[in-house]
Amino acid sequence: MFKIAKAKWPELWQALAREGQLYLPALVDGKTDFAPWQKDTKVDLLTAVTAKSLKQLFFAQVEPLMHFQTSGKKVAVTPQELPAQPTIAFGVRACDLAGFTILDKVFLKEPVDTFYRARRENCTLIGLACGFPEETCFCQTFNIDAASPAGDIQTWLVWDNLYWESRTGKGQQLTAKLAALLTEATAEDAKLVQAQQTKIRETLSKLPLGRLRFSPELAKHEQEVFNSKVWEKLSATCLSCCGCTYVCPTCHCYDVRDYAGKDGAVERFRCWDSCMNGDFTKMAHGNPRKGQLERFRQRYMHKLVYFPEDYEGTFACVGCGRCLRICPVNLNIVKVAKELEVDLHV
Amino acid sequence: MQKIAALMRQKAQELLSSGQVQQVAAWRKGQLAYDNAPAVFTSPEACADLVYDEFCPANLSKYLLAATKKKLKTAVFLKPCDTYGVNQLLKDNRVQREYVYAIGTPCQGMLDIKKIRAHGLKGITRITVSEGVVQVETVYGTQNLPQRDVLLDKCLQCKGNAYMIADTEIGEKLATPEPRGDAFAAVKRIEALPPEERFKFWQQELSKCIRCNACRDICPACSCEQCIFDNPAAPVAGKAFADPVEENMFHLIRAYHVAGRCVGCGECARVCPQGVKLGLLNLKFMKDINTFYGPYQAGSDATTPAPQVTFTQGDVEPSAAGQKGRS
Amino acid sequence: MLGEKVTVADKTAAPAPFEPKIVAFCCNWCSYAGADGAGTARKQYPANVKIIRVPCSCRVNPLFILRAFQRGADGVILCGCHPGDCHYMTGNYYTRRRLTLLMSMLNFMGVATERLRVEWVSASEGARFAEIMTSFVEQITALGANVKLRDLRCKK
Amino acid sequence: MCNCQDTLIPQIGVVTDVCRETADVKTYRVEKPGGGKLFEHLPGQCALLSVPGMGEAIFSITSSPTNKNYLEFSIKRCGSITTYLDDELEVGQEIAVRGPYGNHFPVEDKLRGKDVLFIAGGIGLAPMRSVINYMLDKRDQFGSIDIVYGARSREDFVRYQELTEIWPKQPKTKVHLTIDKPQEGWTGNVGFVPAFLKALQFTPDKTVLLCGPPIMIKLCLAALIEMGFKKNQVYTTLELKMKCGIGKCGRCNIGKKYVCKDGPVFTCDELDEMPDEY
Repeated sequence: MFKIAKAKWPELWQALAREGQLYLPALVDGKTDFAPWQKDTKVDLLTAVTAKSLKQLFFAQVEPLMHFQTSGKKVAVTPQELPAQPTIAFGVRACDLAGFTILDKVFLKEPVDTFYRARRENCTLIGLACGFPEETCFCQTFNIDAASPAGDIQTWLVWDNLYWESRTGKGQQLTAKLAALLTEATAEDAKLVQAQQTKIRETLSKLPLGRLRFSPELAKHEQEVFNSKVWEKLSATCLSCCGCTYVCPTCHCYDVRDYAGKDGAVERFRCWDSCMNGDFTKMAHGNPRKGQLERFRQRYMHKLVYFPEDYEGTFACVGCGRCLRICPVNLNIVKVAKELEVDLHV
Repeated sequence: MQKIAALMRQKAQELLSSGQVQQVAAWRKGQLAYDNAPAVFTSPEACADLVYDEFCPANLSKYLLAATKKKLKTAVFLKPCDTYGVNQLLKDNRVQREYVYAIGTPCQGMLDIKKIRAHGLKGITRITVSEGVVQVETVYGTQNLPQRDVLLDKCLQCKGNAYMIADTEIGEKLATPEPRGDAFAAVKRIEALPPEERFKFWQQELSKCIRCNACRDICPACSCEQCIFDNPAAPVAGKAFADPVEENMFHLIRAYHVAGRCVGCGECARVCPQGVKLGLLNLKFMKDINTFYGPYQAGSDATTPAPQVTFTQGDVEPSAAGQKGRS
Repeated sequence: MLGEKVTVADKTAAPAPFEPKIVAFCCNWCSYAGADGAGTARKQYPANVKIIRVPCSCRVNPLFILRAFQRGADGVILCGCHPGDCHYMTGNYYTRRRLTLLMSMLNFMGVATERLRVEWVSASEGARFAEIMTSFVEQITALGANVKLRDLRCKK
Repeated sequence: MCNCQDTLIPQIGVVTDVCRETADVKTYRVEKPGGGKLFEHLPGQCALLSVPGMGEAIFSITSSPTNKNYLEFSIKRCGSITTYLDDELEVGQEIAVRGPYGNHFPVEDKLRGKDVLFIAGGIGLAPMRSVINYMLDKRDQFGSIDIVYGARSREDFVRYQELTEIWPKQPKTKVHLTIDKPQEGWTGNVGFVPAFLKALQFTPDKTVLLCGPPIMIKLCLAALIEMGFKKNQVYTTLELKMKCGIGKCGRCNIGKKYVCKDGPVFTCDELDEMPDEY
């Protein structure tokens, strides 16, 4: 383990930025979110939950896939070049890192999404333990340890020191390049880190959602959950905006659309989409998910039932709590899961 | 507030058991200190979950759209500012009066959890309000905040405690927060900037948008069956956020479509996950309408025609409007 | 940032003089006939002006105007009957209110409102129609290409 | 072209033949621009066709895999893309194609040696035709073939010539046609497919391949069960909105299945286990 004192952090950001485009949590307009680092960036390492998840780093909200050029009866297609720039994300929390393993299951499964893979491989992820978890956090529900984040490198912020430990080869390579800035941590330091870890786990258990568990039984009763009467009650007040989908680190539905420019130039792009949108499944002959209830149900069925069925019981949720914070009408996966568990007696 | 909540529960149970209404729109207790959710109650027993406190900002008038469609007589608890929304929906003929039972509900201003968090408070376990002081208990300690500092922005422009529509009222009217200064001050500040600065401001502001459409979906004036932005043939893709011009168009046209019908409830700005200053666009239209066509408040009744569907022969010319505010 | 650069197609050739694209929404009952009138009277107006005939000026949705800009128009002009002369009695009064608010908002958003003009032209004012179009084209030529409201995809 | 091409990037194909089948159905033949088949497929699989600027849509491949020269798509005018295809697509036009996607009818194992009953309604013949021609080309691998096909009128039969002149002449192959309402000059059966099915009195030892409008599927299935068929004997093919074709974009998700990847071919007992959302 290494350490680096607060006074040297600006040098650290600079050094990291030399190795690739650096993203870290920054305070902009009173809101902390991941942003590309610049000299005047106000880095915020204390806020545990950034406004959006980091998924857009690998799965961009809008991304051109290819360009067509049509002329007369001819059509030519030019694939978009894959992104090649190395990136480094610093200060990624355990929940977001766990989110990537869920996206990996989808996008890295054959046939691989090459855009996602290129970005994923070009990126070195530096995790940061959550010194101050928030009341909306429930990562422990999914056995995600906020005190030792995954990633290529994991770090801890204790008082004015950042403790640094590489976990993968990629992490070691990057660490080696920063040798001039990092000093070896002592046994004393290791104790401080351990103490913080214990503290974090303790705090998490004291939070309102600290003892929350999602029942694995849900995934075993697909039809019962699907036909549960709670959907009507829960979906009645959903506005069907897709805020929850867009901030979710695991939601991965997308749309492919064409933009027709002039003189036969066409850009085909991919953009985030949500099963909450009315046109998501709309076809010429009708819509199999006719109303709010069906669409609302789909989102939660996918996270709590279908995904676990497909991937050995893994819920498509990492407990980051962003949907709890964003929903204009305070609906969220925790309320849905609880209601379902009560309804199904599981 | 607890007293009011008890009265509300009682009223809701009464209305449901007497069969006067088929459902009641109110709020249900959440799992955190502040996450009460709008909810529809259909049985007197279910009303045990009904709550009301300083964290019930949502304007429930939009749920009347679904109630009208299903032809269900619905009792709805309305804070003074929410009553404007109901009137507007009635005026737009999107909600029918026969399905509405409006219950005026007193309010002292709602609190903004984002502002509370902005004081560095995390791990919130309990929030209590008394005598203008908000006590926030967290797993890391307790802190007191002056209530006025953590009121929602929309409450700082409170239109007062009068109900614009109510079949009955719950409890005594409460003193609402004193409005802070000129409602149009922020609009005037932008107007005073040189054009390039204004352009830059809006590009920056609107580029934050992630097209979640929450602003549209919560708005009591956005009551179309199908939004133009959900039309695949529209020049602006419904959910893509692909080009700065699209963002401009979406927000400009959305604000334009509600111009003269926007009641100024401030819900769009409240629900925006990205904190886009959406209210400014609506306020600008309100200010223009007041200046060009005389003072007008949408939703203060259900009959006065909106300024965009009426005219006078001596109206100001578009060319004059374009010149205004230029440096 | 959007709008900073104007692409020149071929850098080796001398840049062609800027030819603005103007979209004119013309009411069927007045200005469209006015354009005809300009033709019959042999009054010339620049060929940059592309006319879109509408049944009444109030048919023009603000989205039409923004879309014209998005898809490459450098200027948009909307012509309707003089207030009081609407074929449908009141259409142009609504147009006037709508466009007033739109103009004011575009200005508020820092978009040059010189690119958008509203004129009342009757069927008998062929000469005036030609004059208005000529002056508008001159004005837009002086302003240069519209970049603030143009979609730059497929152009990069 | 880079070697790391994404599966979302289509190939370019050229339309070499357009055949007007009915008032709203055309069959398009697509080949590589220089000639030859764009890709190999199995009966029942789909491909995404796209008109740049309009978008993509998924269609089942109606030509048989045994055809080594081209792919064919029978497409009914219905939504925005199909309307564009119907109006604009002519011989020589290039379009973007990617595929094949999805699973297929089990012609290589479970259907081997079986007596097969095809039931189709309207444009539902499109995926069936691929299987029928495949089986007819490998006639000795399969038992008897019965084709029950219903359409609104005589003019609404897709591939009428094949139905009346080619298929019935093949060994152990029968074609049973029916139309919804009586029509002058029509000597065949009149009535809906489910009733016709019962009248034909098939024995329940056949394997059934069923495709048509949802209501027809539902009623035919009921009729088949009444006749003693089991649900696992009946294969059908689903259609949902799709964008990616590779089980990622989330549109065609029903239960844990993605129709584009795990479907479109399902047996009716598999469908029973899925949430009712198709």
